[in-house]
Amino acid sequence: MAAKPTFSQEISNLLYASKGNPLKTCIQCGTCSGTCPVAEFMDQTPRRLIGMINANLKEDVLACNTYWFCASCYHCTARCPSKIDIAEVMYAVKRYSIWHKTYSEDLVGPTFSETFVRTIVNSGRSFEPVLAPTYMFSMGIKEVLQEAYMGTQMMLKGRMPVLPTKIKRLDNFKEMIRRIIPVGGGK
Amino acid sequence: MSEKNYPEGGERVGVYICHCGTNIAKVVDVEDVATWAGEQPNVAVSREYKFMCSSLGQDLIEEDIKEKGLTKIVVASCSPHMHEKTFRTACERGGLNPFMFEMANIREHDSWTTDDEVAATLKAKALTNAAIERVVHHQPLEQLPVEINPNTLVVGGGIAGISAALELADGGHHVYLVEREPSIGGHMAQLDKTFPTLDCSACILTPKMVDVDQHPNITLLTWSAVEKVDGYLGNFTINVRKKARYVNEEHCTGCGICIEKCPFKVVDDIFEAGLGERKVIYRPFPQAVPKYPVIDKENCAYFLRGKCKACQIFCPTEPNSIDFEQEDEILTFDVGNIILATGFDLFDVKQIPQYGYGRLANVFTSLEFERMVNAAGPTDGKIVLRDMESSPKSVAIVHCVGSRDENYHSYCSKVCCMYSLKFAHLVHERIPDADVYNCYIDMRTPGKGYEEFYNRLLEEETHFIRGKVAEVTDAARTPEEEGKLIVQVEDTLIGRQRRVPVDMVILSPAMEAKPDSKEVSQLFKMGCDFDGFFVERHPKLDPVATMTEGVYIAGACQGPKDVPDSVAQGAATAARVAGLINLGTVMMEPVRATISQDDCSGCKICNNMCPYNAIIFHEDRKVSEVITALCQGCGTCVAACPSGVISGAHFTNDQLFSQIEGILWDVRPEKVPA
Amino acid sequence: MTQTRLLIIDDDPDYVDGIKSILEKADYEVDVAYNPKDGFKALETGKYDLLLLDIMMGRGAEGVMVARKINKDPVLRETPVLIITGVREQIAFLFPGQPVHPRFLPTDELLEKPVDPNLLLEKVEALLKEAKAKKAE
Amino acid sequence: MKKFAYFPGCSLEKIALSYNTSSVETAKILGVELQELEDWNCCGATTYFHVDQLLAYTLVARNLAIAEKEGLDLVAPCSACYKNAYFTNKYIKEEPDLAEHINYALEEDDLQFNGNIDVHHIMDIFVNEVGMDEIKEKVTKPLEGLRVAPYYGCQIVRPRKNGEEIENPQFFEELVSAMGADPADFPERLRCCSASLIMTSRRAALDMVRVILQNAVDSEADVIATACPLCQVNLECYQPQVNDEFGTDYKMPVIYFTQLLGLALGMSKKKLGIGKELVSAAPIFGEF
Repeated sequence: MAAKPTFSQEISNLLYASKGNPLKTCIQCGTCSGTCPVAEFMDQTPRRLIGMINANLKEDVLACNTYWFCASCYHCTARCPSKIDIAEVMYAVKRYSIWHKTYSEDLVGPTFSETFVRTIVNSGRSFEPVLAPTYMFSMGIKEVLQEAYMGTQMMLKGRMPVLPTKIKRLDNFKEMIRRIIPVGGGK
Repeated sequence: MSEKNYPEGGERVGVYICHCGTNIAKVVDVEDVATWAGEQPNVAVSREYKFMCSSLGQDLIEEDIKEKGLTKIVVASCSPHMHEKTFRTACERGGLNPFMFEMANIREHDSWTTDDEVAATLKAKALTNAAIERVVHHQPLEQLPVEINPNTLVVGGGIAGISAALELADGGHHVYLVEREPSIGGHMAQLDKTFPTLDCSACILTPKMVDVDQHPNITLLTWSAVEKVDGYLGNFTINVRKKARYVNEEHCTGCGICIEKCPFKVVDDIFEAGLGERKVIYRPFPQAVPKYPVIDKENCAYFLRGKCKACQIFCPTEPNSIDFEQEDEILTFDVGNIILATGFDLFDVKQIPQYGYGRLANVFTSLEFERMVNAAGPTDGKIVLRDMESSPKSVAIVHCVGSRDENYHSYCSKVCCMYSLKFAHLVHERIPDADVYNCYIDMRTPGKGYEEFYNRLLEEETHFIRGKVAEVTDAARTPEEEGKLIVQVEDTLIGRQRRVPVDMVILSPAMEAKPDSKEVSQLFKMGCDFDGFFVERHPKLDPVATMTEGVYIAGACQGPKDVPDSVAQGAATAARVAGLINLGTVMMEPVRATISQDDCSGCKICNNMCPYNAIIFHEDRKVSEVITALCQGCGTCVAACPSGVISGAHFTNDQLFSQIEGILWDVRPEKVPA
Repeated sequence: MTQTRLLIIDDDPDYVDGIKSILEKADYEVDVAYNPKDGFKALETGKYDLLLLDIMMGRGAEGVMVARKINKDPVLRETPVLIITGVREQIAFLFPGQPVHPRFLPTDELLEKPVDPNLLLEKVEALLKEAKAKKAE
Repeated sequence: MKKFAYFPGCSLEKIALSYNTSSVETAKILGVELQELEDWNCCGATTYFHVDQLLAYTLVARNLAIAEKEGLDLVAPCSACYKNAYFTNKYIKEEPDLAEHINYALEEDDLQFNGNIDVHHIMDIFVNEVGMDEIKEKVTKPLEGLRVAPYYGCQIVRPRKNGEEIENPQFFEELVSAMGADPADFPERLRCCSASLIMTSRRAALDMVRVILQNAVDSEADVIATACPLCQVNLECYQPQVNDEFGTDYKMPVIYFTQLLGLALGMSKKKLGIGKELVSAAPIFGEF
């Protein structure tokens, strides 16, 4: 019978094709954090996040913004000398945080993700204007005005959609999704 | 233990199951195996014991043979590699021929490979049973004495090969030292200072090179390569290609006028690491041994266009030493032992483009820097940027380039930390106001005086940044970064990404195996590992021997190592070889093929297949015969003989088929245990 | 009589601790696998009378994948499966207010987290009884 | 004429409309037909993978299945779509359980995916299917004197797909050269543009945009060429915000590589959607 998993193993369980716990092969060399284009904006560098995961500092890991700042550029993954798929680890922590609802309210990332996902589920395609409110609330008035100005400019150039597009077989599409996530009314 | 009476005159096998402490016993139920073995046909005694290899364990065998009249012995324990000799000797002391013994490996082949106790015990029974069934068919054999040729071949004239050659030669033994390059000296000859004592590399190396040159017991063959190796321990025949130098060594005085007068220069990619030039007729460096220059045929105007001959025209010797007609020579000689000291290459840093080598002018490799700081190098020891003029005000040294990295080499290259520290010191020494950064993952300084050297660098105020460098770029983001190389790295001790603007970056690449190490290992019929390094016989207890008898390895061809370690290994191989030479003869396994002279059809198929040329054909009788002294018992002829009339001693059909039957006992219905 | 053996496949160790102690108090023998891969491997040994299965694991709703795989295996499908899931809670925003729909799950019974201990024991007992009756047929 | 199933992706419907038209039109001239995938759906971008990867794979698999039904390899012009499609295809081929699970869902739309197709980025089609020689041959108006900063971004090269060179790729430069233009030495060409952060972590994202714009200016580029709609929008449309935030004055045109290629092939600006830029490219394209 399996021993109760550590937090590090919990995260490793969320990874694709993880054999054993790839996080444990981290040698804390800092290549990921040296490479990361967003590192200076993160509470903790990616290397430290992995160190914290391996030290099972669950609360500290979930409290930091590092993984929501990951831009999925995969540069750390490409360079990691231990071949850890660090970007994938960031996805895993994001999922963990969404599933356990542990992210802090002032983060835009999770809400944005949820809205985005809902848009797709409802229409089959993404639609920019629906997304705007999810991040607008976090902005100052200046940013909102800038964003609105940009939207107008785009619209004038014919680059902003007015109506959401939907895929044709939307019903089948929704049923398809329910076979993967069995939530909802069903036929 | 189990014991039973057994008919007079039949085989009486003794079986001994070893616990090997817990190595075997923690997974294999040794009592069960011993009891079970005791019930097998022909088995007279079956015991289990904690350590069969101990004196007491061996005594068990010896006493049982004497008291219980055992005729054959089986020990189920570790690899025959470890202890076959031990137990054969015990048999001999008990009064049996040592070949009346068979060993079953229930450790490496069983208990170490699984945690499944049931499966492991079953397999232990199968392996033991195979040995029991085989040993019944064993015949007494006598070992064959083989004479050791007292001459030795050393391949590679770096510091490891030089050390080996000198040790043997000083001991009165003849050595052929073969070196691919025009001079011996290897990588050590390229260095200026050696860590941690900072003594001048040339000052300690050249006396050794001179010794080699002048030693009456050393035949030095530079600009040469081994092409063919035949034979076996004690009796190797070597073919060496001595490439044409186009300089007659008998006449040349090494005056160097030809070099001076040669009008053509090329970039020296080898000795000067591409940083300096050399003439087309050249000596790699002033202290080169031998002193004779060599003509670089590919770049020589005479060879290319049939014109020039300046070297010949100005050569003052009589007769003239320049010989454009010279051809490669093939030399053949016999040796008893071979020492390989073929050295290493440096990892090609261009494989990591984010470090900018080749794109960013002022990114240097460690070897380029070594040449630069060398007083005899292209800049006369001045540390300068690629423009060969301006001196850097700040230098970053990048550790672990291509090492400790699963994408390139997973091993630690061992010497880079120390030489990177040495570089930092040399920069401090020559440009006192320069800032020097060492970017490292872990500082590894295990060696006598090495940690003290690190401490010294700390006192010299080198900036140490613990972090593997992510990239080196020239894309400036701030005015301070303009015109600089920016080293982007996480300072992991602070937990912050840093961008360090510097004038010069030195990459410390991993030591790696020579690109042709695989071919070389095949030439000498020994093994090389996944990384291309030669494999030692035992990583701890036999680090300089190989699995091939009579072939030894020394220096960085076995794995990354520094000068003292290479010297020690060179000396160690010499000691091993000298021991054999002093012995004069060694006993060889009597595993030999014999051809039944009555049944041979004379088809000659075996003659051509024998890799040791050990089979001759008697034209008069039209039959083939194995020359026992040459046969190595490889079994090729046994398998190839279409009439099935060649048999290999100790590997007879009876023995092998019984062993197979034995291992498959549990699938033979009549033998399934209850 | 030997104890009834249950297997829990759930990636949340703290939650597992909770239901495991409830089930053990009711005298069941409980094994746990904390990821679908180990869980399926344990199940294949065939020594479990009932499986309690979580949904959101690994890369997503891998519990559904496990349930479908069990259903495809002629032997394993005899094991009753009780889904215990927080899927609605975990990614409720997909279909707000809508229930987890068992039509898409080839399993026997479904409970949503958080689970009432008595309800849990009730369901487990019922499923075991049903399986036993089916076996007797 | 070689034919591919063309998956434009959501961005190319409006925001990156000019990438859409210029891709299809330039491909046609080079003998490649891009047949738009029937009733395609969003691939989930990066965002979907935050929530549920199995569902994300399923969304992608629907597109793959539609392409497979047509018997065509899938081509995506968006680097994020390409990465998602590439890896979903790979994982479905590697993992029978996953394939079975996803195919069960696809049944709802009468689809099935058997892993019989390959996935390409549109640049891969130009570089490897058409080839530089062919392109050079068909260039009628070489973009002489135009200094182009080839911006790769992330997901067209990372994560590594087939063991190709990802720290020093050269195919974009070669393509720019084939158009007769001059590729700028542009060290930040592989650095992330922060597209996935622009909505959620504004300051970090703008700073990342700034770094790339500054490097393009330093490399004396006239224009940045991109191969991804997200990169284009991020690098172009947020220039005013960057200028405001950092007190800079960037006016760097950011153009799809297909638009540049189209110009070199002699196509009209209108047909290539040139003119829809927020940062005008008129000054540099006046002469072409």
